[in-house]
Amino acid sequence: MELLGLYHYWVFAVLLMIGFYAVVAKVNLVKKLIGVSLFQSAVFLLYITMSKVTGGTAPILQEGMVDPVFSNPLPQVLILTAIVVGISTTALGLGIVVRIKEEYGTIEEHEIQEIDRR
Amino acid sequence: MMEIVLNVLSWILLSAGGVFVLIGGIGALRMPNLYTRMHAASVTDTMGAALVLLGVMLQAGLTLASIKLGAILLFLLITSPTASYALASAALLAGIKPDAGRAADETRGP
Amino acid sequence: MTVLFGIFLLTLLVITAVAIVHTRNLFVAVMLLGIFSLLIAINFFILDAADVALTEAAVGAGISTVLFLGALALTTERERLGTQHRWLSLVVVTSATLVLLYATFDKPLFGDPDAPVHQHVAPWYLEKTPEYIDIPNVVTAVLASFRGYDTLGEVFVVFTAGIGVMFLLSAHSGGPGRRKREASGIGLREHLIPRVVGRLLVPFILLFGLYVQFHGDFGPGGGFQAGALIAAAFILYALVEGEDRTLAALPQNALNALMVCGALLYGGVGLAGIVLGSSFLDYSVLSADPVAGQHLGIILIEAGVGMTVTGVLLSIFHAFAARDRI
Amino acid sequence: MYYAVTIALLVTMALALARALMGPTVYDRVLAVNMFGTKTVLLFSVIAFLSGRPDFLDLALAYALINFIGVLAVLEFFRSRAAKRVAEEGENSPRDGAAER
Repeated sequence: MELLGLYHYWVFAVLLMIGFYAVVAKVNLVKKLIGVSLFQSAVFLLYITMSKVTGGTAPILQEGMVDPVFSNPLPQVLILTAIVVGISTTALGLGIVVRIKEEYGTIEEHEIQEIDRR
Repeated sequence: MMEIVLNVLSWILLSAGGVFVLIGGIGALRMPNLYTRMHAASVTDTMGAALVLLGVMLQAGLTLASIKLGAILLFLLITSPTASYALASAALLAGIKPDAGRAADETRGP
Repeated sequence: MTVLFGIFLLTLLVITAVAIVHTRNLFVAVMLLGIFSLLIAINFFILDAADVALTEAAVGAGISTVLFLGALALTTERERLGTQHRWLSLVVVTSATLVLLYATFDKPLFGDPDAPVHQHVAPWYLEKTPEYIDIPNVVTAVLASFRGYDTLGEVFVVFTAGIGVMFLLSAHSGGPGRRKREASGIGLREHLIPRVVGRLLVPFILLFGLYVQFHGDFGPGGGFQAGALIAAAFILYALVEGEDRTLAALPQNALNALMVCGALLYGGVGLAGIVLGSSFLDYSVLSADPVAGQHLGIILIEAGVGMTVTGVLLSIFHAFAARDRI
Repeated sequence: MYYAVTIALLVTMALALARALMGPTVYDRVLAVNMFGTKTVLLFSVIAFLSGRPDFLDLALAYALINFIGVLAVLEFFRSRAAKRVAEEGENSPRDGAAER
């Protein structure tokens, strides 16, 4: 277990950077938004990973539990709200992309810049 | 005594469910075209799901958890064939022919 | 053993993420994003975050795929140009990954109970929740009462995002594509089986949403999850019966009212605390008994959260769907 | 015993993911997503018992109820796209254009 004790954090780092790669390297705006949502999910994963305690259980009290160990509720609260906020802001981004498509006729970054330069 | 019988029965159901799920999964990977793969996947969605959930239900006994498991099973049995129908319908709409053999893969959809 | 399951699932997660970024077909990317959401929900569940997993389930399965598909229907399905500055980006990203990986070696090991994050306020929350608030779900207690400010802020962010989408998409379209009204917007009315099953399931989803809303004090659940579930029920109705019938059942005015009233209810409960002689968002004074006051306050603000989230998510969905028909 | 079922489910999920990555048509991927969703429902049910918290079956119930919305959305997406295409072709055909002018 010692060897894999940091695996969750490595996955977080890799996921974060996969999302970041999509944001910086992809030209298509919808793809960039997908990258942002991967990035978001990676951060969610980091927080929830930190909240876990070995041998713990979800921080919901239950009758008949003998001396329970609970995982940390605080990161869970932060992420719970962040997921809904995340989908709302992603929708806002998609709304902007749809408007760009209607005004410019394309959602590829290069072509938009080209049209702007004219 | 009763408990042992129930336990053994639930283990049998659980392992049979696991086997069906696995078979369906392999089928979904290995079958030659879309419609046959859909057929294999449906096995996991109905037979596998029913066996696994019944097995877990026997472990739970007569509690609220059993009722919830029953509801899950009921909804799965209603929704997954609907999903299969919707998918097959969308594929037909796109012009993928339900053709036996490997040929169907060549006529790709959009 | 469960940790090993988690590690396996995380590996699948990374593979899925790579495939999402790699594919040039945006439709495929959205489908894979669905798998990604399922995987991350299971991971949350294994990591003891049942509430978070339920939120991810409600949002990922019910809302996000539908929204992305709506956006794809309005834009395009294929990336035409692919990648820019591929090697430069790869170098930057790889070096940043290495820095991050190096940084992880300073983190406490996975599940370490002595990690700094568990030493600060969390034990206090766990210890005092039965005494001050007396509800089993500590997550709900922290969300609604101890950190009520935070949640108020989040609700207003959701509210603002909803207003933003409505502003953006209700503007008149100057672009091409006048489509016939009857061509889209009728949903799957011609498909008998989805229609029957969809109509059958909508009341159950609504009921389950209300259960999640009001059972949130005792089990996983609360306003955010319930809002997403109820919105998913109406989205299902819109898919099988068409937009116009859904809007007839729950008109846009009602959704606007729902959004505003939810946010106002939350703020109002906070102000009631001040009026009754305590601080903002202190529910103890709402009733003669402080614990009963906390219960009342939590139920009210969770209702407010649920109303706002339902209103916002449905308004967003309708805004995208209506754009399709302009 | 739960472990054996969990492992079977995980392996099936990996197989479904492989199908989703391989394609070849988009419908295969949708099929894989749907199959993955059902496996998730089962996995949630089994893990809820494995970890001794059967009150968390709510999660599985949520997925059982709303997972197929995604597939219906896909059907609707293709249906409305096909309808749009028909409408656009109708507009572009010369006879219709003349009638509009």
